[in-house]
Amino acid sequence: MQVLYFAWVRQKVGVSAEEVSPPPEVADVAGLVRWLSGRSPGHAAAFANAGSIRAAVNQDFAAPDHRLSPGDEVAFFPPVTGG
Amino acid sequence: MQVLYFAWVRQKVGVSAEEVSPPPEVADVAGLVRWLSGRSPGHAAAFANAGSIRAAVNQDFAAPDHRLSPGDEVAFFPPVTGG
Amino acid sequence: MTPRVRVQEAPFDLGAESAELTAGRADVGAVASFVGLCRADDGLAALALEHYPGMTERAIAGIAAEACARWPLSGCTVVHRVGRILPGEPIVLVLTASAHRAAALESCAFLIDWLKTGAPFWKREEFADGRGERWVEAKAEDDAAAARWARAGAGSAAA
Amino acid sequence: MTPRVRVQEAPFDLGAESAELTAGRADVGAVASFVGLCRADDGLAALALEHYPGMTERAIAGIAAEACARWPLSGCTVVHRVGRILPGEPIVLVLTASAHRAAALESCAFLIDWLKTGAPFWKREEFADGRGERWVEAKAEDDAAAARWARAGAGSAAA
Repeated sequence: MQVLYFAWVRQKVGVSAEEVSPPPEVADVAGLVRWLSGRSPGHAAAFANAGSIRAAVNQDFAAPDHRLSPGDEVAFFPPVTGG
Repeated sequence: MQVLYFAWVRQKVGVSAEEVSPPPEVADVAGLVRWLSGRSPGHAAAFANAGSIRAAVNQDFAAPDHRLSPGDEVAFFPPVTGG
Repeated sequence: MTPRVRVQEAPFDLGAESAELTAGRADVGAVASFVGLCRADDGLAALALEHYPGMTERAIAGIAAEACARWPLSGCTVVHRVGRILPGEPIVLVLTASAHRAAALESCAFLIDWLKTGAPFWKREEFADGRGERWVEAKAEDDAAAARWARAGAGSAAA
Repeated sequence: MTPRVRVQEAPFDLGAESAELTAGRADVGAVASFVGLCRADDGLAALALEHYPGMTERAIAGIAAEACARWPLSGCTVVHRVGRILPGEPIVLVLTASAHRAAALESCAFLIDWLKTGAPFWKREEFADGRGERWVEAKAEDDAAAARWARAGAGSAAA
Protein backbone atom coordinates (compact mmCIF):
# COMPACT_ATOMS: atom_id res chain seq x y z
CA MET A 1 0.00 0.00 0.00
CA GLN A 2 1.39 3.38 -1.08
CA VAL A 3 0.96 6.22 1.46
CA LEU A 4 1.54 9.86 0.48
CA TYR A 5 1.90 12.91 2.73
CA PHE A 6 1.46 16.57 1.81
CA ALA A 7 2.14 19.99 3.35
CA TRP A 8 2.82 19.99 7.11
CA VAL A 9 1.81 16.32 7.40
CA ARG A 10 4.72 15.52 5.06
CA GLN A 11 7.05 17.77 7.05
CA LYS A 12 6.15 16.11 10.36
CA VAL A 13 6.34 12.54 9.03
CA GLY A 14 9.62 13.39 7.34
CA VAL A 15 8.97 11.67 4.01
CA SER A 16 6.59 12.45 1.13
CA ALA A 17 5.74 8.82 0.39
CA GLU A 18 6.28 5.36 1.76
CA GLU A 19 5.29 1.78 0.91
CA VAL A 20 3.64 0.09 3.91
CA SER A 21 2.09 -3.31 4.59
CA PRO A 22 -0.28 -2.91 7.52
CA PRO A 23 -1.62 -6.03 9.24
CA PRO A 24 -5.04 -7.40 8.20
CA GLU A 25 -6.80 -5.78 11.19
CA VAL A 26 -6.17 -2.33 9.61
CA ALA A 27 -9.42 -2.23 7.70
CA ASP A 28 -10.16 1.42 7.11
CA VAL A 29 -8.62 4.93 6.95
CA ALA A 30 -9.03 5.52 10.71
CA GLY A 31 -7.32 2.19 11.42
CA LEU A 32 -4.45 3.09 9.12
CA VAL A 33 -4.01 6.41 10.94
CA ARG A 34 -3.74 4.59 14.29
CA TRP A 35 -1.29 2.06 12.89
CA LEU A 36 0.87 4.69 11.14
CA SER A 37 1.01 6.76 14.35
CA GLY A 38 3.04 3.98 15.95
CA ARG A 39 5.73 3.91 13.28
CA SER A 40 7.79 6.90 14.50
CA PRO A 41 7.60 10.01 16.66
CA GLY A 42 7.21 12.00 13.41
CA HIS A 43 4.18 9.94 12.42
CA ALA A 44 2.77 10.32 15.92
CA ALA A 45 3.20 14.11 15.75
CA ALA A 46 1.63 14.33 12.30
CA PHE A 47 -1.45 12.38 13.36
CA ALA A 48 -1.71 13.74 16.91
CA ASN A 49 -4.82 15.76 16.05
CA ALA A 50 -6.78 13.51 13.70
CA GLY A 51 -9.43 16.18 13.24
CA SER A 52 -7.00 18.41 11.39
CA ILE A 53 -6.08 15.72 8.85
CA ARG A 54 -7.85 14.90 5.60
CA ALA A 55 -7.44 11.71 3.58
CA ALA A 56 -7.81 10.58 0.00
CA VAL A 57 -7.96 6.98 -1.23
CA ASN A 58 -7.02 6.41 -4.85
CA GLN A 59 -7.16 10.18 -5.40
CA ASP A 60 -10.69 10.73 -4.09
CA PHE A 61 -11.42 12.36 -0.74
CA ALA A 62 -12.22 9.62 1.79
CA ALA A 63 -13.86 9.55 5.23
CA PRO A 64 -12.27 7.79 8.26
CA ASP A 65 -14.52 4.76 7.77
CA HIS A 66 -13.50 4.30 4.12
CA ARG A 67 -12.48 0.61 3.66
CA LEU A 68 -8.96 -0.09 2.43
CA SER A 69 -7.55 -2.69 0.04
CA PRO A 70 -3.88 -3.73 -0.22
CA GLY A 71 -3.21 -1.97 -3.53
CA ASP A 72 -4.71 1.39 -2.52
CA GLU A 73 -2.95 4.74 -2.81
CA VAL A 74 -3.73 6.57 0.44
CA ALA A 75 -2.85 10.24 1.02
CA PHE A 76 -2.93 12.34 4.20
CA PHE A 77 -2.85 16.13 4.24
CA PRO A 78 -4.24 19.25 5.98
CA PRO A 79 -7.48 20.89 4.85
CA VAL A 80 -6.81 22.35 1.42
CA THR A 81 -5.96 26.02 0.87
CA GLY A 82 -5.87 26.54 -2.89
CA GLY A 83 -7.52 29.10 -5.11
CA MET B 1 -35.13 74.14 -24.72
CA GLN B 2 -33.01 71.49 -26.46
CA VAL B 3 -34.82 68.20 -27.18
CA LEU B 4 -32.91 65.08 -28.20
CA TYR B 5 -34.25 61.83 -29.65
CA PHE B 6 -32.57 58.44 -29.73
CA ALA B 7 -33.07 55.04 -31.39
CA TRP B 8 -36.54 54.47 -32.91
CA VAL B 9 -37.89 57.65 -31.30
CA ARG B 10 -35.33 59.57 -33.39
CA GLN B 11 -36.26 57.59 -36.50
CA LYS B 12 -39.98 58.32 -36.09
CA VAL B 13 -39.55 62.02 -35.26
CA GLY B 14 -37.14 62.35 -38.16
CA VAL B 15 -34.48 64.46 -36.45
CA SER B 16 -31.98 63.72 -33.69
CA ALA B 17 -32.31 67.11 -31.99
CA GLU B 18 -34.37 70.27 -32.16
CA GLU B 19 -34.60 73.57 -30.32
CA VAL B 20 -38.16 74.19 -29.11
CA SER B 21 -39.92 76.91 -27.13
CA PRO B 22 -43.02 75.35 -25.59
CA PRO B 23 -45.68 77.66 -24.12
CA PRO B 24 -45.66 78.32 -20.37
CA GLU B 25 -48.42 75.78 -19.68
CA VAL B 26 -45.96 73.00 -20.61
CA ALA B 27 -44.70 72.47 -17.07
CA ASP B 28 -43.38 68.93 -16.93
CA VAL B 29 -42.10 66.02 -19.06
CA ALA B 30 -45.60 64.62 -19.65
CA GLY B 31 -46.80 68.04 -20.79
CA LEU B 32 -43.87 68.36 -23.17
CA VAL B 33 -44.72 64.94 -24.66
CA ARG B 34 -48.30 66.08 -25.32
CA TRP B 35 -47.13 69.35 -26.84
CA LEU B 36 -44.43 67.72 -29.01
CA SER B 37 -46.97 65.15 -30.28
CA GLY B 38 -48.80 67.98 -32.05
CA ARG B 39 -45.78 69.21 -33.98
CA SER B 40 -45.86 66.64 -36.82
CA PRO B 41 -47.20 63.20 -37.75
CA GLY B 42 -43.70 61.87 -37.01
CA HIS B 43 -43.79 63.28 -33.49
CA ALA B 44 -47.27 61.89 -33.02
CA ALA B 45 -46.14 58.44 -34.14
CA ALA B 46 -43.07 58.53 -31.89
CA PHE B 47 -45.12 59.43 -28.80
CA ALA B 48 -48.22 57.36 -29.65
CA ASN B 49 -47.45 54.87 -26.87
CA ALA B 50 -46.12 57.00 -24.04
CA GLY B 51 -45.53 53.89 -21.92
CA SER B 52 -42.75 52.75 -24.24
CA ILE B 53 -40.83 56.02 -24.01
CA ARG B 54 -38.27 57.02 -21.42
CA ALA B 55 -37.02 60.53 -20.73
CA ALA B 56 -33.96 62.22 -19.33
CA VAL B 57 -33.69 65.83 -18.21
CA ASN B 58 -30.19 67.34 -18.14
CA GLN B 59 -28.80 63.83 -18.61
CA ASP B 60 -30.55 62.22 -15.66
CA PHE B 61 -33.47 59.81 -16.05
CA ALA B 62 -36.70 61.72 -15.34
CA ALA B 63 -40.28 60.70 -14.55
CA PRO B 64 -43.31 62.16 -16.43
CA ASP B 65 -44.01 64.59 -13.58
CA HIS B 66 -40.46 65.99 -13.64
CA ARG B 67 -40.74 69.84 -13.77
CA LEU B 68 -39.08 71.59 -16.71
CA SER B 69 -37.18 74.87 -17.02
CA PRO B 70 -36.53 76.81 -20.25
CA GLY B 71 -32.81 75.93 -20.48
CA ASP B 72 -33.25 72.20 -19.91
CA GLU B 73 -31.83 69.50 -22.17
CA VAL B 74 -34.62 66.93 -22.52
CA ALA B 75 -34.12 63.55 -24.22
CA PHE B 76 -36.66 60.91 -25.29
CA PHE B 77 -35.75 57.32 -26.10
CA PRO B 78 -36.92 53.70 -25.77
CA PRO B 79 -36.04 51.58 -22.74
CA VAL B 80 -32.29 51.03 -22.87
CA THR B 81 -30.71 47.85 -24.27
CA GLY B 82 -26.99 48.12 -23.62
CA GLY B 83 -24.58 45.69 -22.02
CA MET C 1 -9.73 55.13 -6.52
CA THR C 2 -11.43 56.60 -9.59
CA PRO C 3 -13.25 54.09 -11.82
CA ARG C 4 -12.13 54.06 -15.44
CA VAL C 5 -15.10 54.54 -17.75
CA ARG C 6 -14.86 54.67 -21.55
CA VAL C 7 -17.36 54.63 -24.42
CA GLN C 8 -15.59 53.92 -27.69
CA GLU C 9 -15.91 52.40 -31.16
CA ALA C 10 -12.61 50.53 -30.96
CA PRO C 11 -12.30 47.03 -29.50
CA PHE C 12 -10.72 46.65 -26.07
CA ASP C 13 -7.95 44.42 -24.75
CA LEU C 14 -9.06 42.35 -21.76
CA GLY C 15 -5.52 41.35 -20.78
CA ALA C 16 -4.16 44.90 -20.96
CA GLU C 17 -7.12 46.38 -19.07
CA SER C 18 -6.80 43.75 -16.34
CA ALA C 19 -3.05 44.29 -16.05
CA GLU C 20 -3.62 48.01 -15.50
CA LEU C 21 -5.68 47.27 -12.36
CA THR C 22 -2.87 45.29 -10.74
CA ALA C 23 0.30 46.91 -12.12
CA GLY C 24 2.79 47.83 -9.44
CA ARG C 25 0.64 46.82 -6.48
CA ALA C 26 0.50 43.78 -4.23
CA ASP C 27 -2.73 44.41 -2.32
CA VAL C 28 -5.06 43.06 -5.02
CA GLY C 29 -6.13 39.49 -4.36
CA ALA C 30 -8.95 39.17 -6.86
CA VAL C 31 -9.83 40.49 -10.31
CA ALA C 32 -13.20 39.59 -11.80
CA SER C 33 -14.16 40.37 -15.36
CA PHE C 34 -17.16 40.14 -17.60
CA VAL C 35 -17.07 40.47 -21.38
CA GLY C 36 -20.32 40.63 -23.34
CA LEU C 37 -20.09 39.61 -26.99
CA CYS C 38 -22.29 39.89 -30.07
CA ARG C 39 -23.99 36.56 -30.88
CA ALA C 40 -25.09 35.59 -34.40
CA ASP C 41 -28.62 34.69 -33.26
CA ASP C 42 -31.31 34.33 -35.94
CA GLY C 43 -29.03 35.21 -38.82
CA LEU C 44 -27.81 38.47 -37.30
CA ALA C 45 -25.34 40.28 -39.60
CA ALA C 46 -24.36 43.08 -37.23
CA LEU C 47 -25.41 45.14 -34.21
CA ALA C 48 -25.49 48.93 -34.44
CA LEU C 49 -25.06 50.45 -30.99
CA GLU C 50 -26.24 53.98 -30.36
CA HIS C 51 -25.79 55.96 -27.15
CA TYR C 52 -26.42 59.34 -25.55
CA PRO C 53 -23.02 61.06 -25.49
CA GLY C 54 -22.43 62.78 -22.19
CA MET C 55 -25.24 61.11 -20.29
CA THR C 56 -23.79 57.65 -20.94
CA GLU C 57 -20.45 58.41 -19.36
CA ARG C 58 -22.15 60.26 -16.46
CA ALA C 59 -24.50 57.35 -15.80
CA ILE C 60 -21.76 54.71 -15.91
CA ALA C 61 -19.48 56.78 -13.70
CA GLY C 62 -22.35 57.14 -11.25
CA ILE C 63 -23.01 53.42 -10.98
CA ALA C 64 -19.29 52.63 -10.81
CA ALA C 65 -19.07 55.05 -7.88
CA GLU C 66 -21.97 53.22 -6.25
CA ALA C 67 -20.15 49.88 -6.75
CA CYS C 68 -17.12 51.40 -5.02
CA ALA C 69 -19.34 52.50 -2.13
CA ARG C 70 -20.93 49.08 -1.72
CA TRP C 71 -17.78 46.95 -2.06
CA PRO C 72 -14.15 47.62 -1.04
CA LEU C 73 -12.74 47.85 -4.57
CA SER C 74 -9.18 48.76 -5.45
CA GLY C 75 -10.00 49.13 -9.14
CA CYS C 76 -12.96 49.25 -11.52
CA THR C 77 -13.04 49.55 -15.30
CA VAL C 78 -16.05 49.75 -17.62
CA VAL C 79 -15.59 49.94 -21.38
CA HIS C 80 -18.66 49.92 -23.65
CA ARG C 81 -18.39 49.93 -27.43
CA VAL C 82 -20.72 51.81 -29.77
CA GLY C 83 -21.08 51.78 -33.54
CA ARG C 84 -21.30 48.70 -35.76
CA ILE C 85 -20.33 45.43 -34.10
CA LEU C 86 -20.09 42.07 -35.88
CA PRO C 87 -21.04 38.65 -34.47
CA GLY C 88 -18.22 37.29 -32.35
CA GLU C 89 -16.93 40.74 -31.46
CA PRO C 90 -16.88 42.04 -27.87
CA ILE C 91 -19.37 44.75 -26.85
CA VAL C 92 -18.76 45.50 -23.19
CA LEU C 93 -16.09 44.92 -20.55
CA VAL C 94 -16.49 45.13 -16.78
CA LEU C 95 -13.45 44.62 -14.57
CA THR C 96 -13.36 44.84 -10.77
CA ALA C 97 -10.42 44.38 -8.42
CA SER C 98 -10.40 43.88 -4.66
CA ALA C 99 -8.43 42.27 -1.88
CA HIS C 100 -10.98 39.43 -1.71
CA ARG C 101 -12.95 37.48 -4.26
CA ALA C 102 -16.52 38.08 -3.08
CA ALA C 103 -16.23 41.86 -3.54
CA ALA C 104 -14.76 41.50 -7.03
CA LEU C 105 -17.28 38.87 -8.19
CA GLU C 106 -20.37 40.54 -6.75
CA SER C 107 -19.54 44.05 -7.95
CA CYS C 108 -18.78 42.73 -11.44
CA ALA C 109 -22.21 41.06 -11.61
CA PHE C 110 -23.84 44.19 -10.18
CA LEU C 111 -22.27 46.42 -12.82
CA ILE C 112 -23.20 44.30 -15.83
CA ASP C 113 -26.77 43.84 -14.56
CA TRP C 114 -27.04 47.59 -14.19
CA LEU C 115 -25.49 48.34 -17.59
CA LYS C 116 -28.28 46.29 -19.18
CA THR C 117 -31.00 48.45 -17.65
CA GLY C 118 -29.55 51.79 -16.56
CA ALA C 119 -27.12 53.04 -19.20
CA PRO C 120 -28.45 54.89 -22.28
CA PHE C 121 -27.42 52.49 -25.05
CA TRP C 122 -29.70 51.12 -27.75
CA LYS C 123 -29.02 48.11 -29.97
CA ARG C 124 -30.30 47.77 -33.52
CA GLU C 125 -30.04 44.37 -35.19
CA GLU C 126 -29.14 44.16 -38.87
CA PHE C 127 -29.95 41.03 -40.86
CA ALA C 128 -28.34 39.87 -44.09
CA ASP C 129 -31.28 37.98 -45.54
CA GLY C 130 -33.54 40.86 -46.56
CA ARG C 131 -35.30 41.08 -43.21
CA GLY C 132 -33.78 44.52 -42.77
CA GLU C 133 -33.26 45.74 -39.24
CA ARG C 134 -35.03 45.97 -35.90
CA TRP C 135 -34.43 47.62 -32.55
CA VAL C 136 -33.74 45.22 -29.70
CA GLU C 137 -36.49 45.36 -27.07
CA ALA C 138 -35.74 45.66 -23.38
CA LYS C 139 -36.17 42.39 -21.49
CA ALA C 140 -38.18 41.99 -18.30
CA GLU C 141 -35.59 39.47 -17.09
CA ASP C 142 -32.92 42.19 -17.27
CA ASP C 143 -35.07 44.46 -15.11
CA ALA C 144 -35.47 41.60 -12.63
CA ALA C 145 -31.73 40.96 -12.60
CA ALA C 146 -31.03 44.63 -11.87
CA ALA C 147 -33.79 44.80 -9.26
CA ARG C 148 -32.25 42.06 -7.09
CA TRP C 149 -29.37 44.43 -6.29
CA ALA C 150 -31.81 47.10 -5.11
CA ARG C 151 -33.41 44.54 -2.78
CA ALA C 152 -30.08 43.29 -1.53
CA GLY C 153 -28.46 46.40 -0.23
CA ALA C 154 -28.25 50.11 0.39
CA GLY C 155 -29.10 52.74 -2.17
CA SER C 156 -30.73 52.64 -5.57
CA ALA C 157 -29.21 50.90 -8.58
CA ALA C 158 -30.59 53.53 -10.94
CA ALA C 159 -28.68 56.77 -11.16
CA MET D 1 -17.27 20.74 -24.66
CA THR D 2 -14.33 19.53 -22.60
CA PRO D 3 -13.14 21.91 -19.88
CA ARG D 4 -9.49 22.93 -20.10
CA VAL D 5 -7.70 22.18 -16.83
CA ARG D 6 -4.03 22.85 -16.20
CA VAL D 7 -1.76 22.87 -13.16
CA GLN D 8 1.51 24.60 -13.95
CA GLU D 9 4.39 26.63 -12.54
CA ALA D 10 4.34 29.18 -15.37
CA PRO D 11 2.16 32.30 -15.32
CA PHE D 12 -0.92 32.36 -17.54
CA ASP D 13 -2.22 34.90 -20.05
CA LEU D 14 -5.78 36.03 -19.29
CA GLY D 15 -6.30 37.63 -22.70
CA ALA D 16 -5.04 34.63 -24.64
CA GLU D 17 -7.02 32.13 -22.54
CA SER D 18 -10.18 34.17 -22.97
CA ALA D 19 -9.66 34.52 -26.73
CA GLU D 20 -9.38 30.72 -27.02
CA LEU D 21 -12.92 30.32 -25.63
CA THR D 22 -14.43 32.57 -28.31
CA ALA D 23 -12.14 32.07 -31.33
CA GLY D 24 -14.03 31.25 -34.51
CA ARG D 25 -17.48 31.13 -32.92
CA ALA D 26 -20.39 33.55 -32.72
CA ASP D 27 -22.63 31.77 -30.20
CA VAL D 28 -20.81 33.03 -27.10
CA GLY D 29 -22.49 36.06 -25.56
CA ALA D 30 -20.71 36.14 -22.21
CA VAL D 31 -17.26 35.36 -20.83
CA ALA D 32 -16.67 35.68 -17.10
CA SER D 33 -13.27 35.42 -15.51
CA PHE D 34 -11.74 35.35 -12.09
CA VAL D 35 -8.03 35.80 -11.37
CA GLY D 36 -6.72 35.24 -7.87
CA LEU D 37 -3.44 36.95 -7.03
CA CYS D 38 -0.84 36.78 -4.27
CA ARG D 39 -1.19 39.68 -1.81
CA ALA D 40 1.75 41.01 0.23
CA ASP D 41 -0.19 40.80 3.53
CA ASP D 42 1.78 41.00 6.78
CA GLY D 43 5.16 41.29 5.06
CA LEU D 44 4.73 38.18 2.93
CA ALA D 45 7.79 37.52 0.75
CA ALA D 46 6.36 34.62 -1.28
CA LEU D 47 3.81 31.83 -1.36
CA ALA D 48 4.92 28.26 -1.98
CA LEU D 49 2.07 26.25 -3.48
CA GLU D 50 2.13 22.48 -3.20
CA HIS D 51 -0.38 20.09 -4.77
CA TYR D 52 -1.19 16.39 -5.19
CA PRO D 53 -0.21 15.59 -8.78
CA GLY D 54 -2.83 13.45 -10.45
CA MET D 55 -5.57 13.98 -7.87
CA THR D 56 -5.53 17.75 -8.42
CA GLU D 57 -6.22 17.52 -12.13
CA ARG D 58 -8.85 14.79 -11.54
CA ALA D 59 -10.61 16.85 -8.88
CA ILE D 60 -10.65 20.05 -10.94
CA ALA D 61 -11.85 18.20 -14.04
CA GLY D 62 -14.62 16.68 -11.93
CA ILE D 63 -15.89 20.01 -10.63
CA ALA D 64 -15.56 21.61 -14.07
CA ALA D 65 -17.74 18.81 -15.43
CA GLU D 66 -20.26 19.55 -12.68
CA ALA D 67 -20.26 23.23 -13.65
CA CYS D 68 -21.01 22.18 -17.22
CA ALA D 69 -23.88 20.03 -15.98
CA ARG D 70 -25.39 22.85 -13.90
CA TRP D 71 -24.99 25.68 -16.43
CA PRO D 72 -25.14 25.73 -20.25
CA LEU D 73 -21.47 26.54 -20.82
CA SER D 74 -19.76 26.71 -24.19
CA GLY D 75 -16.31 26.89 -22.63
CA CYS D 76 -14.55 26.52 -19.29
CA THR D 77 -10.89 26.96 -18.39
CA VAL D 78 -9.19 26.49 -15.03
CA VAL D 79 -5.46 27.15 -14.63
CA HIS D 80 -3.87 26.86 -11.18
CA ARG D 81 -0.23 27.63 -10.56
CA VAL D 82 2.05 25.75 -8.17
CA GLY D 83 5.57 26.43 -6.94
CA ARG D 84 6.89 29.73 -5.64
CA ILE D 85 4.70 32.77 -6.29
CA LEU D 86 5.63 36.36 -5.45
CA PRO D 87 3.29 39.13 -4.21
CA GLY D 88 1.44 40.67 -7.13
CA GLU D 89 1.66 37.51 -9.24
CA PRO D 90 -1.44 35.60 -10.36
CA ILE D 91 -2.20 32.23 -8.75
CA VAL D 92 -5.39 30.95 -10.33
CA LEU D 93 -7.56 31.62 -13.36
CA VAL D 94 -11.19 30.59 -13.90
CA LEU D 95 -12.87 31.39 -17.22
CA THR D 96 -16.40 30.47 -18.22
CA ALA D 97 -18.23 31.16 -21.47
CA SER D 98 -21.92 30.89 -22.25
CA ALA D 99 -24.62 32.37 -24.46
CA HIS D 100 -25.92 34.41 -21.51
CA ARG D 101 -24.32 36.28 -18.65
CA ALA D 102 -25.94 34.62 -15.64
CA ALA D 103 -24.55 31.18 -16.57
CA ALA D 104 -21.05 32.56 -17.09
CA LEU D 105 -21.02 34.67 -13.91
CA GLU D 106 -22.55 32.06 -11.62
CA SER D 107 -20.41 29.16 -12.83
CA CYS D 108 -17.27 31.28 -12.49
CA ALA D 109 -18.12 32.07 -8.85
CA PHE D 110 -19.03 28.41 -8.23
CA LEU D 111 -15.68 27.20 -9.56
CA ILE D 112 -13.50 29.58 -7.55
CA ASP D 113 -15.46 28.90 -4.36
CA TRP D 114 -14.95 25.20 -4.92
CA LEU D 115 -11.26 25.52 -5.77
CA LYS D 116 -10.74 27.09 -2.33
CA THR D 117 -12.15 24.08 -0.53
CA GLY D 118 -12.14 21.04 -2.80
CA ALA D 119 -8.88 20.96 -4.76
CA PRO D 120 -5.75 19.50 -3.13
CA PHE D 121 -3.51 22.56 -3.01
CA TRP D 122 -1.68 23.84 0.05
CA LYS D 123 -0.18 27.29 0.50
CA ARG D 124 2.89 28.00 2.62
CA GLU D 125 3.72 31.61 3.41
CA GLU D 126 7.34 32.75 3.45
CA PHE D 127 8.36 35.92 5.30
CA ALA D 128 11.46 38.01 4.72
CA ASP D 129 11.86 39.37 8.23
CA GLY D 130 13.10 36.27 10.03
CA ARG D 131 9.62 35.02 10.93
CA GLY D 132 10.31 32.04 8.68
CA GLU D 133 7.33 30.31 7.14
CA ARG D 134 3.89 29.02 8.02
CA TRP D 135 1.19 26.95 6.35
CA VAL D 136 -1.97 28.83 5.51
CA GLU D 137 -4.94 27.51 7.49
CA ALA D 138 -8.25 26.68 5.86
CA LYS D 139 -10.94 29.31 6.47
CA ALA D 140 -14.43 28.57 7.73
CA GLU D 141 -15.72 31.35 5.47
CA ASP D 142 -14.40 29.45 2.45
CA ASP D 143 -16.30 26.35 3.54
CA ALA D 144 -19.43 28.47 3.91
CA ALA D 145 -18.94 29.99 0.46
CA ALA D 146 -18.61 26.55 -1.10
CA ALA D 147 -21.55 25.18 0.89
CA ARG D 148 -24.00 27.71 -0.54
CA TRP D 149 -23.65 26.02 -3.93
CA ALA D 150 -24.54 22.64 -2.43
CA ARG D 151 -27.69 24.19 -0.95
CA ALA D 152 -28.57 25.91 -4.20
CA GLY D 153 -28.74 23.05 -6.64
CA ALA D 154 -28.40 19.46 -7.70
CA GLY D 155 -25.45 17.26 -6.82
CA SER D 156 -22.53 17.71 -4.49
CA ALA D 157 -19.86 20.34 -4.93
CA ALA D 158 -17.18 18.01 -3.57
CA ALA D 159 -15.87 15.45 -6.05
